[in-house]
Amino acid sequence: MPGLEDLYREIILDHYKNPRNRGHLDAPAVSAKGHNPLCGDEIEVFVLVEDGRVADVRISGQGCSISQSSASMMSAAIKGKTVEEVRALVSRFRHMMSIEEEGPAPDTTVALGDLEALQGVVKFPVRIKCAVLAWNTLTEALSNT
Amino acid sequence: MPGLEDLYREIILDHYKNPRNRGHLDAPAVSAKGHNPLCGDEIEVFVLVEDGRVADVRISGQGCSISQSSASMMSAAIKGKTVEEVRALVSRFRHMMSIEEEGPAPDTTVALGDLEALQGVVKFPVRIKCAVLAWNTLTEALSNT
Amino acid sequence: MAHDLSSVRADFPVLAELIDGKPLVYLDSANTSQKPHAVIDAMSCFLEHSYGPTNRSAYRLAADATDAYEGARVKVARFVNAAKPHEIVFTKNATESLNLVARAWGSTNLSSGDAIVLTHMEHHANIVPWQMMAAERGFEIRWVPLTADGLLDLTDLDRLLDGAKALSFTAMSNVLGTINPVRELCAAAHAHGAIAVVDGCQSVPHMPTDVREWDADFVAFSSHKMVGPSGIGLLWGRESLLESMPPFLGGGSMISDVRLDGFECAELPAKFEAGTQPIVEAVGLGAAVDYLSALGMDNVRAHEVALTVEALDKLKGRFGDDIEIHGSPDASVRGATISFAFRDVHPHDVSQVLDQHNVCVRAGHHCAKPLMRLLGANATVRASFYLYNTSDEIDTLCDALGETAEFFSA
Amino acid sequence: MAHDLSSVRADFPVLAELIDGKPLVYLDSANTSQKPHAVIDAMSCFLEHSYGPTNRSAYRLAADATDAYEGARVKVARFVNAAKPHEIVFTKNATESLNLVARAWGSTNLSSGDAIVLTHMEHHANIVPWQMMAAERGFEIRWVPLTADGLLDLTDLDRLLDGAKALSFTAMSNVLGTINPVRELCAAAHAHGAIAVVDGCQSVPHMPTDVREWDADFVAFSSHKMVGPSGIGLLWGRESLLESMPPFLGGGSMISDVRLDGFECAELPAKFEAGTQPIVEAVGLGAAVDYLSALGMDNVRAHEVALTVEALDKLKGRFGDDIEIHGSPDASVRGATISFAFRDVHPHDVSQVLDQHNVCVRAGHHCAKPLMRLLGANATVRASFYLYNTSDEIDTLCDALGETAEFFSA
Ligand SMILES: Cc1ncc(COP(=O)(O)O)c(C=O)c1O
Ligand SMILES: Cc1ncc(COP(=O)(O)O)c(C=O)c1O
Repeated sequence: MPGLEDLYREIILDHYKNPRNRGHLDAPAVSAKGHNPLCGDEIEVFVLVEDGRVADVRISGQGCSISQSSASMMSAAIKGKTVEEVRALVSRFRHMMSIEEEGPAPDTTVALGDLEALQGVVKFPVRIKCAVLAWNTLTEALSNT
Repeated sequence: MPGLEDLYREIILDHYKNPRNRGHLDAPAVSAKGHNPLCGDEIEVFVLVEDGRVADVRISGQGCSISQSSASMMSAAIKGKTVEEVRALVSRFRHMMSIEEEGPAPDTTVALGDLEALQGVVKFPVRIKCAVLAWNTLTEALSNT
Repeated sequence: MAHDLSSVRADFPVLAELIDGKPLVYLDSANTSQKPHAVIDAMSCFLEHSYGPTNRSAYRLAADATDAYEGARVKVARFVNAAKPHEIVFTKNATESLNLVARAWGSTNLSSGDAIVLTHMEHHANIVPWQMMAAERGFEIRWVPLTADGLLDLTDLDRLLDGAKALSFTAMSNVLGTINPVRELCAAAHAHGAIAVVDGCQSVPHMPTDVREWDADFVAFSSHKMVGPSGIGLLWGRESLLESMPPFLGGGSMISDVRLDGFECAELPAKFEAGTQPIVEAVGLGAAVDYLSALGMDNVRAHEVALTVEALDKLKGRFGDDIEIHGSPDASVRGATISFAFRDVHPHDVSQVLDQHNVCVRAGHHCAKPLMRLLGANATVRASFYLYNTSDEIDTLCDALGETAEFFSA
Repeated sequence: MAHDLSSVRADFPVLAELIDGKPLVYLDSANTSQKPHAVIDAMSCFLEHSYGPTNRSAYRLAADATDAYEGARVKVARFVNAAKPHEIVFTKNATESLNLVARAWGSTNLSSGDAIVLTHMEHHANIVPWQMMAAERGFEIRWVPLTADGLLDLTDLDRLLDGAKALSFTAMSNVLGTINPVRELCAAAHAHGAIAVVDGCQSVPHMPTDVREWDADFVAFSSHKMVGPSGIGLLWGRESLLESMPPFLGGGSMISDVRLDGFECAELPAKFEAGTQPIVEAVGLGAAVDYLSALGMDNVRAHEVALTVEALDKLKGRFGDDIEIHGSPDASVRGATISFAFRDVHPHDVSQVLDQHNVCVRAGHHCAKPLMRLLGANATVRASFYLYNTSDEIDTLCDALGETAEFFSA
């Protein structure tokens, strides 16, 4: 079995303890709620899209280190990106998490940056759902724009 | 395994082929319907009680050799008996069929006569339900008096 | 015969049982089938080494149990060619599957003034749930009649379907063996704006199934009739319908939230799987599906067609007018389930004599009383063959019937 | 400890499993229990030698299978001291049992203007079925609150029961471990003319049960939590109530007659057992009941009380304020199910580190969201002990928690 260090990389624990972009946004920001039925984690993602770009993003809710740090890193990664870039990143991230995706293989030139740290999660299949919770919720929020 | 002859005694086959007291009775006779969910057998027992005695009895319905012959023999056995005697016979018969009965042991002086032929059924537990169908139905009919 | 029968038989331990020194001749598979080693071993191995909760806890034992359970769903989905695994709902038996459809779909789609269509050859499981709903909601039940040969009489189908909301019918009769034209019936239902509910209990174990080719809306079937364990049933449903329906049983796992003032449903398939599931049974069912797939359902069907032709021939050839076989004489429109009346010997007595020869047949109404009334019988004898039955067993059946005739004419 | 633990442990094959060379420490029995050889072997032996249909066919194989199935009913009836075997209904799980009561009893007894009473510590299985019925029929659901110690706060019980038709409550909380005063609650319900429905899922496996001493009306419980197989649940019901109720699922075996225009129900217990039953599972459950009876439920309870005292002591002693244990500290009013918060480490992360040590605990809402809201938590860690757990395993749990603390403070 892989060790705990494979899962809990330092940067993950840092984002867990110091989550970025906590809070919420009012309209015209869009939002969506997500939850993990296995462990009861709940998350809400708020996105303000202006001129096709993510002008602001906020995360609220509770969850384990993996779901919280994934959400925090996600929020840092998408701020300022165009919606199209965000979608490419979501696809790349889900691919890294080995969630089956229909359609073409993701663009591997999309930089994951800090998010690479979450790669270890794949060795702990139960936690994959934690890692992708924020991302699925983001996708749902964006579908509301 | 016991042989077929243990089950199908000659007298049983005789009653099956030449059932006694077939038919039905109108009020003031009482009646009840019984059925065996396992094989779909259906029976209806009509009893005319006059001055505390079974003045007449009729059987209708369809069933296998065991249920039909048991009904036929029963009809022959109870005609003319007092209701009290009939109840004693029912109890004695059920006891022979090793159906658990609450209350005191049956009066073994009650004569079974031809009905003894049905004793072999006990070795074929599935058929016990066939043998007692008419008797349970009779009991129900009598409870309607 | 299309498959290696002696190796198939060796897979089923109970077929090697001797009773009073004679082999068991199991001809009651339409009732419930026997199980191969592969299924029995998968279950005990799982219980000994890997048992754990599914979809609730996160440790490895639980995660692996969940994978085994969900893996069985994927196998079943492939077996019937479902578009998505979550269109497969695990129930306790096909009866629950049909109750689920009647209640959950029915409660939002059927009310007074509506009608549904059933057939005269349905099993009680595809009658009573609808009658219970009809008593509550006051819709009409119409019945497709039968031809003298025991086929559906479709002459008036259009009239029957006119204004109906659902057509629910068996793909194969458990009494007559009749194989119904499922695709045509689904198309007819849809042409009238009705949904098509298929009772696949008798067909799925015996021939290839393609729910998409059928273009059905729901298909119910049971594990225990397809060499799988008891305690688990199946419902395949069209995703959009399953999603639009209210839940059936309420409790753990089928919710995404519960508050004092109400609850929200979980996603498919959890929405319809309340409480702790038949975990070990799903594992056994997965092994059963693997077993059937390895044999090939085309081969299973071919084997059974051959047995049917032979059995019909031998029974008629030997007993002539002494035997009345219900249903069609044409093996291409029937399965290997043969119901008959034998002289004037009551079915229960026939089965008694047959049991003396270890020949296991069912005598009774086969949970199809409306059909029995149509046949004018309280009961029939039913011999039903499956992938493990042989020509020799047909002979044993015939010999035992011969003795029955002798015994009761003596 | 009141029983020979090493021989008990040897009965459970999975407890001998090594993962990464270390033994499994199974502390999730409140979720689902492991199974002894006796149960596993009873099932595979039955499947290999004796499998057949129940209550349908008449040949010996079928008659013997029926005896095995009905024999299990008699065993369960004795185990909970039911007056008659036919007061035991086999279902698929306790969730179905509770849905059966809510729907079949509720549909003739609950309508707009009525009220029922539940408690804040119920499992979703004892909430959602009532909410579904309430949404349909418009009756009120009232809630018994909890004390700070996680006991039922009965101060206002009389007011809550005033005019209520049913009080439905758990005999033991699956989160807090709290053992409720079942007999007193049944008496209170009856004093107000309400029926008493007991969710026995967590109590029946862990202590002696006497439904008549309780004077309950219904008791639901599950085989898989009491060393029996998955795929079968139980409902005990008072005969007169079961008889007065309409059926729940419709189909084969639950009828005495079916006509085109309606059906008649069969007698108890068949009336509530539609379709092919969990046959093999009943056989396994019978073996489970034999196993528990041989151990003695008093001994099981004594063993668990000892483990609870020790676990509470050790956890508190070692972790002090770093651990917040929910529920009562008094082992005489609680079972061996211990839910807790550990520092500010999320339960899912705690369970992850524990899993690294093969310690299996559940992290989550335990299907009791209303209670979780009351506790102010999204999730807790829950370690639940059973008849096969040991002192050593308490130590392993503590050590693994120690490492969790270290890891997350680093
Ligand atoms: C208190 C309680 N009630 C009901 C249930 C539901 O039991 P099952 O999942 O076996 O249906 C459970 C267990 O999950 C429980 O702990
Ligand atoms: C045609 C048909 N439908 C439904 C059923 C019910 O299946 P189960 O008893 O597995 O619920 C059966 C078998 O009993 C059947 O033959």
